[in-house]
Amino acid sequence: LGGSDGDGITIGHLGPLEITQGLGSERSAELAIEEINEDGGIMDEEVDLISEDTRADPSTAQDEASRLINQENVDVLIGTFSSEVSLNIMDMVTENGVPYIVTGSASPAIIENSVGSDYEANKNIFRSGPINSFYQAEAMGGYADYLSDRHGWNTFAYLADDAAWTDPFTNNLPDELESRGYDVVYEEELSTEIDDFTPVMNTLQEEDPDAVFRFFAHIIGAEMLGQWHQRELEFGIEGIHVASMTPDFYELSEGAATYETTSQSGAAGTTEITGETLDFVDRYQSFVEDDEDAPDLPMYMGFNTYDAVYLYREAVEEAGTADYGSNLDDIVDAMLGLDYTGTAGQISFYEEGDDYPHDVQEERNGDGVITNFPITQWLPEGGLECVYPEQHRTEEHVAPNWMN
Amino acid sequence: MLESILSILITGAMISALYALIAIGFTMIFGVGGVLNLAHGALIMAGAYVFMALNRDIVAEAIALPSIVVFPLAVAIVAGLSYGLYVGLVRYIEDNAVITFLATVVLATTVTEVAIGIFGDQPYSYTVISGTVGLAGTAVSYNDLAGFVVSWIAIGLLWYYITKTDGGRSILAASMSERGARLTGVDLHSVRTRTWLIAGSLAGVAGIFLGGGQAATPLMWLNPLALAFIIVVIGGIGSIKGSIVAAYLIGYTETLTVSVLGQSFRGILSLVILLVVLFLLPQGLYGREYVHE
Amino acid sequence: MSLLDVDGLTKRFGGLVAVDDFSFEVDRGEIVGLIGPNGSGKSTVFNCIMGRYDVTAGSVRFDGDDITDDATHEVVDRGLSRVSQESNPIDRYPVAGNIKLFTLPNSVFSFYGGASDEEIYEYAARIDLEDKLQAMPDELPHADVRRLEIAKALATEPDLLLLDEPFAGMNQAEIDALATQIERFREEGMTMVVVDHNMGGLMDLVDRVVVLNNGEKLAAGSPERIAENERVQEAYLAGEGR
Amino acid sequence: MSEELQRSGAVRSTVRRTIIGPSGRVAARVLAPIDETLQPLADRFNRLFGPYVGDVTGLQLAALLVSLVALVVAPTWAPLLAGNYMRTLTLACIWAIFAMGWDIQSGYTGYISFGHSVLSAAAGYTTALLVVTVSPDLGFVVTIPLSILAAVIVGLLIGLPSLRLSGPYFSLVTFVAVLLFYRLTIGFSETLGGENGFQAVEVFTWDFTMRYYYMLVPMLVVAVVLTVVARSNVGMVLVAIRENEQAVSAAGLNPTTFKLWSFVLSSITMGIGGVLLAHFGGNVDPATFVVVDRSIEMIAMAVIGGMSSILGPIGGAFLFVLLRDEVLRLWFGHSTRWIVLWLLVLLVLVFARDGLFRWIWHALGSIGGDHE
Amino acid sequence: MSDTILDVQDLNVYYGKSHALKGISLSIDRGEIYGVIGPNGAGKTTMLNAIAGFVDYEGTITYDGRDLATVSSERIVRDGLIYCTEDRDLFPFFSVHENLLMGAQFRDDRDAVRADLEMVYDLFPRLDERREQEAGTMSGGEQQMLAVGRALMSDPDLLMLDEPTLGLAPVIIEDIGDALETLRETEDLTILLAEQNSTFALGHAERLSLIETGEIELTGTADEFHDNEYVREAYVGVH
Ligand SMILES: Nc1ncnc2c1ncn2[C@@H]1O[C@H](COP(=O)(O)OP(=O)(O)OP(=O)(O)O)[C@@H](O)[C@H]1O
Ligand SMILES: Nc1ncnc2c1ncn2[C@@H]1O[C@H](COP(=O)(O)OP(=O)(O)OP(=O)(O)O)[C@@H](O)[C@H]1O
Ligand SMILES: [Mg+2]
Ligand SMILES: [Mg+2]
Repeated sequence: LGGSDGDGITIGHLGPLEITQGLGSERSAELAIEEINEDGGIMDEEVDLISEDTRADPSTAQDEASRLINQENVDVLIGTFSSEVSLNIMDMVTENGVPYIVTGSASPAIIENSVGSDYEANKNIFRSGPINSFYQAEAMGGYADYLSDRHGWNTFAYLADDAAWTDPFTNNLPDELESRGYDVVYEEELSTEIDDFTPVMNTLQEEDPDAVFRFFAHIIGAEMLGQWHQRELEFGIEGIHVASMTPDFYELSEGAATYETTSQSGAAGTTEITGETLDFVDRYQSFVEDDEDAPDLPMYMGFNTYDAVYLYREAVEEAGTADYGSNLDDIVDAMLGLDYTGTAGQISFYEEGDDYPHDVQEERNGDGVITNFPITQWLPEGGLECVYPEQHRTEEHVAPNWMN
Repeated sequence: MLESILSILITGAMISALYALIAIGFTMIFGVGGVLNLAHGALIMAGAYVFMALNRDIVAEAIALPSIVVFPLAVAIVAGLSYGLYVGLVRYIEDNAVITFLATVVLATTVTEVAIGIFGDQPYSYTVISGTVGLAGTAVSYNDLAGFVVSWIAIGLLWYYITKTDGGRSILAASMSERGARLTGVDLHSVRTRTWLIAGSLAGVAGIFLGGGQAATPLMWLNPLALAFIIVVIGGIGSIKGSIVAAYLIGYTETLTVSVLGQSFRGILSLVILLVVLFLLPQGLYGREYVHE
Repeated sequence: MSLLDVDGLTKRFGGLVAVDDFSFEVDRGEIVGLIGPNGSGKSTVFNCIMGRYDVTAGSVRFDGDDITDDATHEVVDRGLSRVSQESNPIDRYPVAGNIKLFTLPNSVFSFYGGASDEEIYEYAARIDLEDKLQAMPDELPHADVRRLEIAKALATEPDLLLLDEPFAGMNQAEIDALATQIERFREEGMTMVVVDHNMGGLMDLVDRVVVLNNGEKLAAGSPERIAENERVQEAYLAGEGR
Repeated sequence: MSEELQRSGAVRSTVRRTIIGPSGRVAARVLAPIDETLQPLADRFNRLFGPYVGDVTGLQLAALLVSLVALVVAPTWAPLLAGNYMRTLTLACIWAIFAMGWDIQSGYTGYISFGHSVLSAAAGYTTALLVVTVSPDLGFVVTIPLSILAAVIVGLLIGLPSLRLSGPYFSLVTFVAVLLFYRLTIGFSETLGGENGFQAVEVFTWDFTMRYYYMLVPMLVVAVVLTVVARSNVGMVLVAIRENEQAVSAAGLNPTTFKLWSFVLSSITMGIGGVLLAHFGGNVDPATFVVVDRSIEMIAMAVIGGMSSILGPIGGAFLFVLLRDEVLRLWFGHSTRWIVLWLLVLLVLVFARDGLFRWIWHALGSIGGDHE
Repeated sequence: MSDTILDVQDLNVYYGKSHALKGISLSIDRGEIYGVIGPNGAGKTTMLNAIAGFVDYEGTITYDGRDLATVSSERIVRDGLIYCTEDRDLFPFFSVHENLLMGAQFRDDRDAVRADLEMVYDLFPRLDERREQEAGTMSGGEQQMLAVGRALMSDPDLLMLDEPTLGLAPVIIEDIGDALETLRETEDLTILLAEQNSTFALGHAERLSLIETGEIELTGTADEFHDNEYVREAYVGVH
C-alpha cells in the first residue's frame, strides 16, 4: 500500500478548486513540487502531484480522498479548506494511515477529535497552520491592546459566523478582552444566511463601540462594509474576514474594504515574516503569471500548503522512508522533530500529551504575545499593509478617516 | 423605543417591497402556465451580474456605463433571458408540472455552477445609487430606497395591467382554461411571451437592487427565493394581491425577529407563520379554490 | 322506516342560500324524481348528502344512521352512491380499471381483492358498456362517459343511488334505453333519486316527484299531479311533461 | 394541446422515426429469438410471481436477470475498471433506495416532495445523536430501528399537515421544510453539530467488497417489497389519487389514509437509506444529508429512471451516480463535470420524460411482439 | 340572398386508428339555423372541433371564402366564427361578469359591447343576479347559460353551439330558442347547432343533417325530417 518503492513520491492535494483559496493552495503545491523536482526530488525520487476538488462538500471529499489513497496510492495528503471536510474525511484517512497535513481549516476540533482523542489511531494527522482558532482568540487580545494604545479604543463589539469554527472565539474572546480591561458592548453570532445587514448596523450604531471584531468565513461582509462607509459609522472593523483575503477583494468591493483588517497566515506577502516569505511570493507570482483562474497571491492556505510540502520532504528524508504502510512511526517522529523555517512562520508541532498534539505551535515573543498571526489592513487606494504584530509591521493601523 | 419601532417599520417596508417583487414574478408564471419556475432565482442572479458587468470595468475593461443607462439595459436583458427560458425549454414541457418544476430546478443548479465557474465565489460589489438618507432617524441607503420605489411602481403597473386591461385579463384567463382562452380569441403565444417578459423584468429589477445592497454572488438568489416561496404559499399561489400582503407580513416578521430575537432566528418565525396559515387556509390567504366549503 | 331521510337541510354559500330548510324522504325500492329550475339546489342537496359539502343546518339520515357529517368515502361505504353531473373518470385507466377502482376495499393493507374481471364485465354489461372495457375514457363519446359514471357507481354495490342528470346529452332513443336499464336496477332492489331536466325521460320513470325552487320545496307528488301543477309549470316545466 | 407541445412532440417523433426506429428494428431482429427461447421461462415466472410483481416477457426477464447477476458479482468485475467503482456502486445502492423511497410517495401519489432529504437526515442524525449523546456502543440492533422510527415520525410530522395541501403547495412546503431543517442544524449547532455534523458514527466496514454487499442486499429487499406494494391495489389507488382525488373518495376509499400510508412506506425506505448512508462514511452532516441538492438529486434519479415504476429509479440512481463519479470524471474537469451532468439530466427530462428505463423496458416488451 | 358562409368539403378526422369523420360535406348559408343531429359518438363534436381548429383534419373548410387551414384559431374568432363547446370551457375563477367581458376581449367598440352585455343579462336574468359569483361555483345549468352568453358577447357571425340545451331547464330552453331566432332576424346571425335534443333542433333549425358513425346519412329541411319515419323512430321518439 503506497510507499516509496522506487515508483516516485505521489502527493495528493485536496481543496475546493472552484474558489480562490483552493486554487491558491493548489498552485502553491504545484510550485513547491516543481522546485523540489528541480532540486532532485524527495529522496532522489521524482515527485508528482494529484490535486482533486472537494467542492467544500464532505461526501465529494471522501470520494476523492479514497481515490487518492486507494487508486493513486499517494504517499501523503495535503490540504482541505473547510472544517467540515477536514473532519469528515478524518476517519477514512486514519483508517488507511496515510500522512495527512491539514493546511486550510483552523478549527481546534480537527485535532481534538482525532490525534487529541486517540493518539495511536490518528497519529498520521498534522496541521501545518494557521494556528488554531483557540490561540487566534488569544492573539486577538494582543491585537486589542495594540489598538487601544494606538487609538485609545477600549470598547469593542463582537460578531461571528454562527458556525463551528468561530466557537473558540465566541467562547474565549469576549472574556479575553474583558480580562484585559476592555468593555464588550455587544456580542452576536450572525446566521450564515444573513442577507440584510441594516438591523445589525443600526444596533452597532446605537451600541457605539470603538471597534468591531468580526469573524466571517461563510458570511461575505461586502454589504456590511458598504454601509459602514456610506453611513460613516464610527468604529473600526477588525478580526477575520476570509472573503477579504482574496487579492482583488478591494477592487471587487469598490473600495468598501478600505480600513478593514483581517488576519491571514503569510500576511498576503506584505512583509518578510521569515526569510522565505517574500521570495516565495515572488516565485508564486511569476509561476501564475499567465493564469487567469489563479489568484495573484497564494492566500493563507497557499502559504500553509507550500510549507506542508516542504515539511513532508524534510520529514521523509529525515526518516529515510515514505512508506507509511510499514514505517509510519518513523515519519511521524521525523515530523515531530522538525523545527522548520517556513514561508508563514517558524513551524514545529506539538507532541503527544500536549493540548493539541500534531498541531502547529504558536510563536510567542519575549512577553508571551503570540506573533505568528499577522493582521493586514486595506488602505485607501487599495494598498495592503501588515499592521500587526509589531516585528512584522509595515504600516501603523489607520483609523477610518471619518473618525476623529 | 418609538424610534426603534419607526426604524423597524422603515427597514421592513424597504425589504418587503423587494420580496413582493420576487414573489410576484414567481407566482405570475405559475398563475399563467401552471409552471413553478425555480429558475426564477437564476434570473435574479443574472440581474445582478449583468448590471455589474455592464456597470463596472472589472469584467470587460472597455465597458463601464453609467447606472442610469445600465439599469434599463440589464432589466431588458434579463427579461430576454426569461423569454428565452420559455421558448428554449419550458414550452416543450409545460404540460407536465413535475417535469417543468424539476427542469427549472436543474437549470438553476446548472446556472449557479456556471456562475461559480466564471466568477468564482468572490463577491462582486457595485452601486446603483450611492449614499444614504436619514428617515425618521433611521439611515436608509438610496439603493434600498430606490429599490422600494421602483418595486412599487412596477407592482402598481402590473396590478393595473392584470386587473383593468383586456390584455392583462387574458393572461389570467389563459391560466384558468387554455381552450377557453382560444375560444375567446386570446393569442396564447403572445400571452406567454408577455408573461415571461414581465416576470423576467421583475426578477431583473429585484436582482439588481439585491446585488446593489449586498454584492453579486453565485448563491445570492437562494434565500430570497426561499422567502418568496413562503410568501407565495402564504399569499396563495397565483394571487398577486396575496403576494403583496404576505410579502409585508413576512418582511416585517423578519425585521422584527432580527431586531428582537436576534439574527440566528431569522426565517424560523416566518416558517411558523407559514405552517399556521396553511393549517387554517390550505389555499393560502387569497389562493384559488374550487369548492367553497 | 324510510331509507333516506333528509330533514331541514340548509346550505349557505357566503350570502347565498342554495338550499333552504329542505326535507324529503325516500323509501326502499322507490325511484324519486328531484326536479327544479337551474340553480334551484338539486346538486347541492346531493353534495350535502354525499358529504362533499358540510351542511349549514339540518340532518341527513341513511338507513337510520345519521350521516350528516360523514366524509364522502364513509357515506359510500354505507351503501350510498352518486353519479355526479360532471363526469370525472381517471383518464389513465381504461374503462375496466375505472370500474375496478370502485370495487377496492378501503384498507391500506388489502393488497389484493377487488372485483374479478368477470364481475367487472357484469357491472359494465348492466349499462351496456361491456364492449368498451378496454377503451380509454377520453376516447368515449359523451354519452358513454356518462354510462361509465353509472357503471362506477354500480360497482360500489349501493342500496341507494343518486343520479344527477343521467339523461343529459342523450337523444330520445338512448334515453328510453337508459330508462329501461334504470328500471331494471330497481327490480334488482336498488333505490334511486334521479335529477334531470328531461321530462320525457324522467316522468315515466319515477314514482314520485319532488320539486325544488330557489332551494325550497315547491311541490311534491305523483308525476301526473306535478305535471298539472300550475306553479311548477310556469316556474319550470313550460309545457313539458303534459 | 398547444402548438408548442405539438412541435416538441414532432421533434420527439422524428427522433423516434429516424434514429430509434431503425436501430430498434435491427435490435428487434437480433433479440426476437432470445425472447422466444426465454418465453417459457417467463411464463413460469408469470405464473408464480405475475400476480404480485406484474407479468414480464422473455426479454424483460432476461434483462432483469442479467442486471441482477451483474450487480451480485460486481466485486469480480468492478475492480478491473479504472476508477473507484466498488465505492461508486456501493453509493449507488444507497441512492437507489432514496430514489425508490421518493418514488413510492411522490411518483405514485403525484404529491411531489422536494424535501425527502429531511427524512433520510432524520434517520442519519438520530443514529449520530444516539451514538454521541447516549452511548457509542449501543449496537446496530438498537440504533437502526430507532433511526428508522425517527424517519417515520418526522415523515408524519411533515405529512400530516402538508398532505391536506394541493399539489404545488405541497411541493413548496416540503422544499421549505428542507431549508428549515438545515437552519436548525446550523442554529442549534451545540446539539445538532452545526455544519461540521458528527463523525462519531461507526462505519460498517472499510472492506469495500463487504461494504458493497451491506448496501446491495437491503436495496434488493426494498426493491422487491416496494414493487409488490406498487403492483397491488395500494399502488392502483395511489396512482388514482394522483390522477383524480375526488374519484377516489367517490369510490369509497379514504385518500388521506392512502396518502399517509405512502408517506410512511416512503419514510421507512428513506430511513433505511439514511442509516446505511450514515454507516457508509461514518459522517452525518448537513452537506451529506440535508441540503436541498440532495433532495433534488434523488428526484432527478427517479425521474430519469422513470417515475412510478420503482425499478426505474434504481436504474436512474445507478446511471446518475456512475456518470457523476466515474464516467464524466474521466472526461471533464472539476466543475464542468457537474454542468455536463445536469445538462444531460435536462435532456432526459425534455426528450424522455417518462424515463429512460421505463422506455427501455417497454421497448424490450414490445420486441417479443404479441405480449402486452 | 343565399350566399354560403361556411363550406365543408370531404372532411375526415382520425383519432389514431379510429376514423371518426368519414368524408363529411355540408354548406351553410348566411343567416340560417343549421342543425346537426345524431346518436352519441356519431361525430358531431368532432366536426365542430375540426371547424374550430381543435383537431387535425383532412379536407377543406372554407369560412367566409377563406380556407381555415391557413388561419390561426384566435384569428378565426376575431373573424366572427364563435364556438360554444360541449364542456363549456369557462374561466372558473373569473366572475360571471369577467367571463362575459372575456367574450368581448378582442372587441374595441365599447358601446356595442355594453349593449351586448345588457342583451345577455336580459336573456339570462340568473346571470344578472350572479354577476360577481365565480363561474366555477355556478350550477351546471347556470354555467351552460354563461357559456352561451359568453359566445354571444363575441358578436358572432357564425355561432357554433354544441348541445346548448344540455342540462338546462325546459323554461330556459324555450327562452334560448326564441333568443336565437330573434338574433338571427336582427343581427343576421348564422347558427350551426349540434344537438341530441332533437325536439329542440327540429323546432328551430330550418335545415338539418343527420350524422351516424361519422357519415352524413340524411340532409334536408325540418319538415322533411319530421316526416321521415326513421328519424321519428330513433330521434324524436313517440312524444
Ligand atoms: N360552491 C359554491 N359557491 C357559491 N355558490 C354555489 C356553489 N355551489 C352552488 N352554488 C349556487 O347554489 C345554487 C344551487 O346550485 P346547484 O348546483 O345545486 O343547482 P342545481 O339545482 O343542481 O342546478 P342545475 O340543474 O343547473 O344543475 C346555484 O345558484 C349555484 O350558483
Ligand atoms: N380524443 C379522442 N380520441 C379517440 N377517439 C375519440 C376522441 N374523441 C372522440 N373520439 C371518438 O370519435 C367519435 C365521435 O365522437 P364525438 O364526441 O364527436 O361524438 P358526438 O356526436 O359529439 O357524441 P355526443 O353526442 O355524445 O357528444 C366517437 O366514437 C368517439 O369515441
Ligand atoms: Mg346540478
Ligand atoms: Mg358531442
